[in-house]
Amino acid sequence: MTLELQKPRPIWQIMFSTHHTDVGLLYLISSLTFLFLGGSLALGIRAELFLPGSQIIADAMTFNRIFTVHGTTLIFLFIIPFASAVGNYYVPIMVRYKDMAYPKLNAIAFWMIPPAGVLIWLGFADFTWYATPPYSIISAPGPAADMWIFGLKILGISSVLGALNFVVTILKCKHPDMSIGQIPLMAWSFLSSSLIIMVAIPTFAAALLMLLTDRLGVSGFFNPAMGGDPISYAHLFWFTFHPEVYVLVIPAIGMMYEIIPRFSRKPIYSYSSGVFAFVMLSIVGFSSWAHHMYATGMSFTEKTVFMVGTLAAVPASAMHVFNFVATMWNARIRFSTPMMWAVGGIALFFSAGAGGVVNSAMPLDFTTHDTYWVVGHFHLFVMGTIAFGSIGYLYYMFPYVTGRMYNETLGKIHFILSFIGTVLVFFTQHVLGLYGMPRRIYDYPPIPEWIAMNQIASVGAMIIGISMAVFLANMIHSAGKGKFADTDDPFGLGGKYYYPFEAKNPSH
Amino acid sequence: MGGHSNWPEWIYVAVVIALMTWVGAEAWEAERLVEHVPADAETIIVTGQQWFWTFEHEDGTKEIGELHVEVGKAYKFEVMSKDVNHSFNIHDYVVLMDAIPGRVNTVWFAPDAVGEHDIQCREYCGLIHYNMRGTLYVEEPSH
Amino acid sequence: MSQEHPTEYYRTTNSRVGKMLAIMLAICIVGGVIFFSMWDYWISEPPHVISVMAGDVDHSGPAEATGITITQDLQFLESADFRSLTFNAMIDEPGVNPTIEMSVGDKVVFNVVNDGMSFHAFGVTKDTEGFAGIIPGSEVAAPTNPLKPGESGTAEFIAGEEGTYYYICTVPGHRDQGMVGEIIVSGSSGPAVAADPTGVSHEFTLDFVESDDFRTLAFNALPGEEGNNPTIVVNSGDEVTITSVNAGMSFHAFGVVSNPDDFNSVIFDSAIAAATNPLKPGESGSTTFIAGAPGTYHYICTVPGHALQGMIGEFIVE
Amino acid sequence: MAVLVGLPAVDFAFAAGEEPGEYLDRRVLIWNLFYKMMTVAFITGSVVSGTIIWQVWRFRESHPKAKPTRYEGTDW
Repeated sequence: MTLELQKPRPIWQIMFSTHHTDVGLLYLISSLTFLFLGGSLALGIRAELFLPGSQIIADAMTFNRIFTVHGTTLIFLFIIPFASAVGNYYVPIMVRYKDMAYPKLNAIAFWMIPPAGVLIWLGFADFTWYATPPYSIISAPGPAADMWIFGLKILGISSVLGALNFVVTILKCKHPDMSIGQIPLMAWSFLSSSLIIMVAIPTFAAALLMLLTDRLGVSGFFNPAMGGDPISYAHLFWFTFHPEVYVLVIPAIGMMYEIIPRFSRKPIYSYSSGVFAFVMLSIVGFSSWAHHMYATGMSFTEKTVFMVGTLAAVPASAMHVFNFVATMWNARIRFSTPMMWAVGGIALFFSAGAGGVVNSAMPLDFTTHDTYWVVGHFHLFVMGTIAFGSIGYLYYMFPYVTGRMYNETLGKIHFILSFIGTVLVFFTQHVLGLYGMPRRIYDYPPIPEWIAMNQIASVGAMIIGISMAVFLANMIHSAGKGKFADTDDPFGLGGKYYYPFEAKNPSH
Repeated sequence: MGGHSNWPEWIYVAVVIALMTWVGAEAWEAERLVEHVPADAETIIVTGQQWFWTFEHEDGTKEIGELHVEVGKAYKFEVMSKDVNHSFNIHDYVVLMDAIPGRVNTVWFAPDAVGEHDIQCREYCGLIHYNMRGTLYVEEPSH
Repeated sequence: MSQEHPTEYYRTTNSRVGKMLAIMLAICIVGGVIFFSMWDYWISEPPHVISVMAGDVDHSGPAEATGITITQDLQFLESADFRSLTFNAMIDEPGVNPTIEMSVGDKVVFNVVNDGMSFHAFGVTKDTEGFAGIIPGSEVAAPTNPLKPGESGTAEFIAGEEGTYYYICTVPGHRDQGMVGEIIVSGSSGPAVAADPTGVSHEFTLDFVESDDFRTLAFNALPGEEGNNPTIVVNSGDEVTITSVNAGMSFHAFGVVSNPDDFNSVIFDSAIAAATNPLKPGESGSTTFIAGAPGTYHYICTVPGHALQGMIGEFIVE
Repeated sequence: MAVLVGLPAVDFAFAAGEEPGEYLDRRVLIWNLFYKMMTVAFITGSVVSGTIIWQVWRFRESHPKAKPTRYEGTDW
């Protein structure tokens, strides 16, 4: 029951195939490549901040370009494509259809990513990953900035196409015997996140066009010197990218929903509440965008409204945590690598969420806005929850994809190192933020506390780096030389898998 | 699914919602107090530009990179920017307000002890953002 | 649910993994080569909008001082019903919105008083309507932060080219309510004109220097040190050669200006580089020009804000 | 919706605010709020992560009292 359903064949046949597993494989490879590229940039940043003064990065300009591309790469070129990879592999199988609804569209959506990645990486723009005007308009040097804008434009189109494909596949192509209430929760997660993408991304696409024309000087939407308002960009941007945060996290949760019941040898505690929470998140996610802009002189009323909107998203996320805990209750858990990642992911998800709740209180914005607290907070989400869930799921699907088993010991080492590293880096960064260290600074005054905590964080980052090296070695070696996996039940869990992989939809 | 009833989950959700309400109420009250600018606050016009701060007092005196204030008075900052977004921040006094070109944002504080504090820019503003720093000198009342 | 599985499994092989890795590696290497070989190119162009905006602000063109100074007092007045707003006198009274006659290069000093009951702000513009395009240096207060009743201020305006300018209340709407007056600029008839080239030539070196914290900028030496922002004195008609080295970390550009508040008012085409295309750190440039009409000018760093930070010195033509 | 309608009203009601004779210290106010919230956050955090850790210890496969779940072997 391997997921690569066709015979071994030349690599170009995989590249130009439109079969969902092949496209999924391409997504997987490209997103992992960008994971390592972006991660190495992160190591560079941490090494630079290890001590005040210039360490390994020549000048501030280089540093600014590096953290910009680091953020852009890991969010747009690692997380989102990874979700699409898993979706491509599993969604058609889960809804028991022979392929994605629009295979060619699917391939197109993937093939938009490499050019976009090339644009972003060649350009190496120097405005932050949210290109705030007027900086991005009047002082960001081109052509890097314009290439970045084009790159993101392409990525936006690609993810909208992908989302469309998922929605149609899940809603229209599921097996007639299955009601929408029977598809696995992971399919639900892809459905809701795809819906978010289809609603949110177009706003950002429009904002990007305006940004470009502003840079060219033919319009002045966001350019104060030409009668525009920079804050309106912030609104457009965050209207897209706050929901986008949920787009990132929802598939990761869905993956945990696959892993945890499987390794607990129990069905999920409450399917309905899981579905409810997903839908809830995707709706409430749109009511909280402006909490990124408390400090830009919003009125008290606006702030209050958006704080309420932000807090409203918490119960939904909390229901997921409850679901996981309740599922593991009275279970017989086998702690293979995927399960370890999933459980670690839950713990970090909760702590990140707690930090977020504290941060959503309006007055605390005075202390934490744009400090390392924020950095620590969202990295705890992105690394601690999303990356953990994704990597766990990668281990989980490894035997099905390659037909071989990864090295369990190395996998566990990978998890333990990453967990320690993550806690070291991001919890320290929370405290660092409380000491008032701003984001995106290339150099900082030699304040003892700052130095100490930056060093802890840098060490943690190095630990994560090592673990990732282990991960890479493990993947490469096991993919080629790993011992053959029993592809019916690679983890020896005994239970049967509740969706038949080769199900064909008789109506097609 | 699973035919069993969900009452533990509903209790749990209720608790979460109660917590969130509490957080919201606390925050709302605090924000209301913080945002209330005292009537007799002195105005200081803060102008951010790449990559330094300019302060203009009510009596018209201008300072670059340094700000001298007196203990026991309330000061109202009118923060504005000449080029790109900055964020005016005195972390020791929990003062933070973005400097947005074309806008005037206000924030206030009342220093209560003599001392020196860092003023920094918290919003990414380009090449020398990391060094867009100033110093706040809190002094004894002159009169 | 039915569970039929295929009988034979296809497993990833060494060679396939190897090929895949080789391809990824090749892509990364090729990309990396292109990337690093063109590292500086990618950030070589300032956004196009800069030049658009720079052109936008440049209303009072370069002007060589004629030494003539006109002083004009103006009061903001409001009619009892606040319908008509005027300068100096009620509408249809004598002396309302006085018209100022001047010639290119003359300097007008406005002493503005808000004698009204609402807020006002002052500025000179070339636009025939609206409150935009205010010429730098000519404004008193601003719509965002206007003159309150009883407050006053002064501003200067040096006419660049011939034509009609307008002094207005820059508070939106007030111009339309009558707070607007004309400034008619005729061709330069001032007593002082550029002397014939004297053949004498001077050489000056003005290097851009920055303090370590980038807060103070200066020419040649930081404030307090020897030779900081030297005053340059030349005779009208002399040939002046100025060489500048950017010894700092940020971007700079040089120019002799008639109005130190307006980095666009560069005269004698004395510019080295420009705010839109400045000298990068370490670069240097030089310019040679004929000193024009006598007067006191300033040489500044034409990058916005730098003059304010101390990159400004006197350039006197006798 | 109630929020959108209600808040401006309440906001208006409070807009005057009580005049602080001497200025309130925003540091005290904000940090107090922060510590209050962190206390609650840490309490709930310890409860939840405590539960997870305990589960991980108790329900692991190798635990002496571990027993098969009633779903094992079935098709769920």
